[in-house]
Amino acid sequence: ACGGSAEPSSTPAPESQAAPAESGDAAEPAATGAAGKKISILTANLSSVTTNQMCEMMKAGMEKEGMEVTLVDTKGDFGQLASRIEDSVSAKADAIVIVSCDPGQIAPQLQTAFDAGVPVFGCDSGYMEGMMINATSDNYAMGQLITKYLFEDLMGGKGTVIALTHRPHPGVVKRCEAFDDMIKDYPDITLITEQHVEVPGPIENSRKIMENLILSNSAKDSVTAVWCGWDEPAIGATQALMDAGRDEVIVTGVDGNSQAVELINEGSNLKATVEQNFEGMSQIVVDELVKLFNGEEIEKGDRYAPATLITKE
Amino acid sequence: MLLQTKKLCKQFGGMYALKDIDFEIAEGEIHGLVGENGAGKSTLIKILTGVYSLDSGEVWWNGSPVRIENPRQSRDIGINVIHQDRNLIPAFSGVENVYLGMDYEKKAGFAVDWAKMKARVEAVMRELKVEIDLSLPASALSPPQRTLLEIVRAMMTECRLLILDEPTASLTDKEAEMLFETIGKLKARGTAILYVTHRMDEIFRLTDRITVFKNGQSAGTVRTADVDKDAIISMMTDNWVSETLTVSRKYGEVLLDAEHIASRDGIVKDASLTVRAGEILGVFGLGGSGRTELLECIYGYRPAEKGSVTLCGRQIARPSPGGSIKNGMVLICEDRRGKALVGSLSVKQNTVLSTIDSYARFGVVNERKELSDTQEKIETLSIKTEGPNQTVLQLSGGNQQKVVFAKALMSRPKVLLCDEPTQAVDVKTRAEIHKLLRRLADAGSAVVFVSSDLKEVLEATDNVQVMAGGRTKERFVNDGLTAEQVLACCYAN
Amino acid sequence: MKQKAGVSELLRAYGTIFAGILIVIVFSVMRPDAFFTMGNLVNITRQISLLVIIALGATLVMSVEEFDLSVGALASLGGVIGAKMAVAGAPIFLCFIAPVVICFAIGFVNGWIVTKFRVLSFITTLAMSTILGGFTFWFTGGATVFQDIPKSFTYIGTKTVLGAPILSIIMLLLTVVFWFVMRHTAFGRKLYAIGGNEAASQVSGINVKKYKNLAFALCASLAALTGVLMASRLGSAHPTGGDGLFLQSYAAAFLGRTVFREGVPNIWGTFVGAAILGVLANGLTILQVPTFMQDLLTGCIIILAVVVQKIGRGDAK
Amino acid sequence: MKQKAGVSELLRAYGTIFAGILIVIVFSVMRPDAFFTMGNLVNITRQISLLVIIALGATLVMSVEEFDLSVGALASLGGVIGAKMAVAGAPIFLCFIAPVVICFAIGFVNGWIVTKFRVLSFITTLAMSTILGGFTFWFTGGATVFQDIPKSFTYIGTKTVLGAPILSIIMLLLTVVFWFVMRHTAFGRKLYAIGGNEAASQVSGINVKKYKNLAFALCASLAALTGVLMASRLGSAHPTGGDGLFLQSYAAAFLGRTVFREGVPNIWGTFVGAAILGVLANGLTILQVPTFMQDLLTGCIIILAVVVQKIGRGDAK
Ligand SMILES: Nc1ncnc2c1ncn2[C@@H]1O[C@H](COP(=O)(O)OP(=O)(O)OP(=O)(O)O)[C@@H](O)[C@H]1O
Ligand SMILES: Nc1ncnc2c1ncn2[C@@H]1O[C@H](COP(=O)(O)OP(=O)(O)OP(=O)(O)O)[C@@H](O)[C@H]1O
Ligand SMILES: [Mg+2]
Ligand SMILES: [Mg+2]
Repeated sequence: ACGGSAEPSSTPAPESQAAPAESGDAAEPAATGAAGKKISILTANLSSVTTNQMCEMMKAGMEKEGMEVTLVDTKGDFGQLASRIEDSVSAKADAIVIVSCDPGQIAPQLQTAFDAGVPVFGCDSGYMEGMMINATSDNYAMGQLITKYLFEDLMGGKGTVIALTHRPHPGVVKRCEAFDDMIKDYPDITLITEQHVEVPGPIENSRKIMENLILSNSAKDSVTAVWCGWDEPAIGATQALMDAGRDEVIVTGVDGNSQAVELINEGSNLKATVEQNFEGMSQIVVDELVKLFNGEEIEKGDRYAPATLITKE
Repeated sequence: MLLQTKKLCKQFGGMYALKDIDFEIAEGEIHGLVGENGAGKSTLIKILTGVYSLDSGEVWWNGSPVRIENPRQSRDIGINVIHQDRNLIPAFSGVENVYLGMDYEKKAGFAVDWAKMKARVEAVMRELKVEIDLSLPASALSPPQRTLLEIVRAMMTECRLLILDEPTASLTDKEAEMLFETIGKLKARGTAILYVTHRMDEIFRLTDRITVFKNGQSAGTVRTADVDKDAIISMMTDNWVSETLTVSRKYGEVLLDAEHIASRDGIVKDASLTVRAGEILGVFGLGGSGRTELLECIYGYRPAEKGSVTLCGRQIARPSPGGSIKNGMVLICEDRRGKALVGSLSVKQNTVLSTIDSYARFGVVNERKELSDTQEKIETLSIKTEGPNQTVLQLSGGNQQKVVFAKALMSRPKVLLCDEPTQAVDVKTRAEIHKLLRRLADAGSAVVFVSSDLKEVLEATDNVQVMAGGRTKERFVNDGLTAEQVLACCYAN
Repeated sequence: MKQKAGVSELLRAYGTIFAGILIVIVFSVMRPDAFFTMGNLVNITRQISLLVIIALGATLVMSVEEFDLSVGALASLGGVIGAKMAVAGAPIFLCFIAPVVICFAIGFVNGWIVTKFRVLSFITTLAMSTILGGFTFWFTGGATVFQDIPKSFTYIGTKTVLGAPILSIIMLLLTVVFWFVMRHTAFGRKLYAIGGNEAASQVSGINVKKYKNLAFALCASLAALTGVLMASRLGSAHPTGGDGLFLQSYAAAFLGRTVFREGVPNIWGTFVGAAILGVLANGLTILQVPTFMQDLLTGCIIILAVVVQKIGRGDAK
Repeated sequence: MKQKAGVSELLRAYGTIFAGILIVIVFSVMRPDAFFTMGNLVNITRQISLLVIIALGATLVMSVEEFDLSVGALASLGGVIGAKMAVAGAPIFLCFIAPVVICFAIGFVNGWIVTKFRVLSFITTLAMSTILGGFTFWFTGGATVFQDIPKSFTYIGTKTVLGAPILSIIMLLLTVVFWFVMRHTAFGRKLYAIGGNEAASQVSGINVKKYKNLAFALCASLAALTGVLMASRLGSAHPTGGDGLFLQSYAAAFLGRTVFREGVPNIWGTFVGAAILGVLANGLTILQVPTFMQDLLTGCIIILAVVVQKIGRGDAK
């Protein structure tokens, strides 16, 4: 049972400690409602660094408030996720938090939770009628943010771009849609190809894809930029480009994954990513839970933790 | 004594396969071991060669007790064996199969020295006068060739006791002669030989002493010179005597007429057969003459290139196993374990395998009828089994063969194609099978009877069709027909 | 070999089942309020229903000694077809029938390649799985189908009849039907015979190719059905939503092989196998065991359940 | 059965290889500048190197007619152990050796359960895979290991020697070594004998258990090596990073079985199988074929390659 508390190495240590500290005031009346409540955090995507980061932050935050937390991962299987939600309902959890998952994909099971009166929170998920809140980044807005920065600031409004995507992911697909919409407005930017990156193993897979695409676009400057739906493919693509010495190609990601941030700061091909405010999202969820258990009114709906663009320095 | 067993016991699932066996074999002795199917002969051999562990009792080797825990130990103390079930690796070449489980010849300490291995195997083959293409995988060899390969394997290393469990079951006379010659040589060198067979003349020709097993117990050991065939048979079988069958020789219409059959793989080149109701037609040929393949072509299991098959007056356009069974023709396969039985299924399920549709109404099987019909066959063929639900692979070889017959009889066939139907069965069962076939013939069926044992062919059939090189040759009326006449035709070119 | 009745013999014959019961007892003692309740029983039957249905198909193909590695992809495809049809406004029963029929044909192609060209079923169905994955991806554009799915499409997957989830009822029905088919019909007997010895079955007049093709086709149909039921349960269909069922279905079917003495693939065994997997996942979550611990425990319990039984049977050497 | 030499015979015997060559020709004609270059050849060898190494292990286990479904989990574990050790400052060679040794032991446990208790290898290794997944998750806390990985740890995975990537060299070396072992040593022949007929091997005095255990252990070692090499190549180790290799490795090994006439698992066949998969992925990406089309084409080409060869051999019926 020692594993749950293991410090995930990718979590930026100072931040994760700062977060609960900040919330110290809000949680001052911890002794009242939240203590002893059973919370189930459910996700299908714990192998993603950021999801894992959020789960750990929330868990730490909640435990600080005296709540009992179970973290369940179903490894990409939504049928299982649905089952685990039912389990949590029948185990009479006091609240359910779904992380990085589209509630539309498990609507009927969430409905059983609503019917049983178990409050459902979302974190980096979506919002649906019946849930309390969903703390998230606006994925479409993030897509716009990074795409605009890439197209205008980095590319100067012209050139060629390769897209590495994974549309089955609900967040990534929103960013892709932003990309799809925006590229129409830039007649001088052409899409060379969009390639789907396999999960698990996105870094290895995107690296191979990029190595191969470099060969079919071997002339210098034949590729201006690589737009990636999240950070892992951006890392793989960057590694491939660095190996091939194609310093002129620009790569962007989305997520603010610390390995990516490191690469940006090193001055590699990876130039920008959008840091989702995972910490902010986690905090929102913890705060709202505390409010709930203290009997305060909760305003339902999406809560956005603003994302920030990360570039070198 | 070279080898002795003392109060050896072995149980399978609560039933004794061997009980209190005291058995001994001396150096330079050829010791015959006989007994009905399921008497425990192979079980004894498997214990002596470390395949099975013994439950209680002792094995003495060279005057001191030994524990034989695995096959390797058995060979290390000087026992070589040819098991009843051939133990070859289908994908391996002859050379490798011969070296299976032995230390490979090596160069530089680790790389296998193929050339040296091949040379050694060839040397042994020359000595034994065996000819097999060593480059072929075992799966491409015919059953007799596989047996020969095992004989070569057993001769690769010097040994003090050679155990042969029904070595001649699929051999023709010529190959058997070669084996006997080798046995003679070994005996002269002082090697002891334990010889298991159901062929009485071999026992009397080769052995010095005979031990008889009955129901897992030893019924006694006798000096061969002191007894005769009938005495041994009655020891084995509680004084059962064989009856001579009367032959009517009244034939009805032609039931099976196969003309100018050629198989797609070219083994059968041009073969024709005609059998009438009431007739048992023997088909004889040397090993590799294509008898098995001819039957398989007629039956529809092996793809045919040319030829026509007429069954009960109806021309069959494209024979297939399913169609043949429907039209009243069955095939008893030579390769029992490979092609005739589903080893993992029960006696019952094997028995009804080819007629399962007739037990089904709207697809649902009538299990009461299935059970009672199987029970009836178990009784009429006196199959030694715990019951219809026993897994067929647990039966002894001969009883498995009876199950194959039971299955064939279920479809009430008009034409029976029997390929080595009495291989591995004991004298009594063999006589019973002959009787059964005769009864079927008398009731209006036609029987094609293939056997590598020419004497049996002459004994059991009405007419004999000779085959050689994939072609049918002369057809003899078996009335005072001699082996010499048939063999002359086989060798004539 | 007389059957010695008695506790020890029963234990040997049904060790895996007892292991399953033991697991249930342990969970019940630890969380009687949450685990051993009617509500949770119903819950578990619903949760294992999809796994059982797809594993039944895997069992059919396993019984002729072949493998279908495309069941996951077929389930994904089936779900997507059903959901897309529902969105397009097709009659609901067609949304459930059409994927099943389409995948029956695909399964037949699997079988045809395997039997006609004697290609290993592993490679055939793995390649088919890739093809289907590509097709499903194209068909959906990689996106989850969930917008505009009519409520009526989700009835079967979510509603109950007299307290029993419709999914659980379908699962039980299919299990009983396929148990009967495999155990008591000529069709089932032939499949087992082919699995036991293909050559002997052929010599005995069984049309081996036909029955193998049928096994593949039925397996694919069941996979597709699983996919649509999953879509109905989730109110959405994900282009790779069924993929995760592939390994689980074989885990259930293989666990099922150990349930009865014969060691052949069998329908009740598969059911028990799936149930054990389902109960473990359910109980461990209810006990709020951390995920990694759940994995460790699940793996160990499966191995133990099988090993203990083997020791009981004296199979260990 | 005389061997008829000649073009048609060659085609039959090596159809899969010719299919591979045909694929190469098609790609070369379509993109001579990008595909048929020295640079891309080197690129392909590096890309297939990990797949080949893990598939060699799968081939060993397949040659004794067993399966190891835990190779993916073993690769993930191996990578994580290696990377964590590197982060902790262990000598680099130890970071590569230790996971291999540890997984050798795990593989031995796999083999032991299978041989000692006669548990099906499917269920054993599937359960083991679950256990290892849980363990790896606990060990990493679910996070990717990448911070503070020393540069020296990534040398093997990224550097070249005389223009040849070290990974490619390792792959070729291992392929040649294992080909030699399987073809020309008593150890390899015994593995094949066991795979060909276990009962006969046992009766002939081969220590079946010992050799099966060794096959499992070697397979696990190769999987672990694949995992560390992947970590070295990516400069990071993901707790499920190797999982994706599992199905691919069996695809390569099964494709490899069809390469030579005998139809048994074999080292060069596996190499050719992995190479075909690698070339397809490489060429189709270079042609910038959309992903779903890649899947469709890959699946169809694999089936065609195998079927054409079978027809050539007259195996179709
Ligand atoms: N592995 C086994 N499991 C269960 N029973 C077995 C097994 N092997 C043999 N038996 C049983 O042991 C008895 C003796 O069999 P064994 O094979 O030794 O007979 P046999 O004398 O060699 O007969 P045959 O002449 O037919 O070869 C038979 O009743 C058989 O059913
Ligand atoms: N499974 C097989 N695959 C390829 N060739 C085979 C196979 N079985 C037999 N043969 C070949 O077919 C030819 C005839 O086989 P076989 O010796 O069985 O003929 P037969 O006349 O039936 O003799 P037997 O008396 O042994 O039954 C031989 O040349 C043999 O090598
Ligand atoms: Mg015997
Ligand atoms: Mg023959």
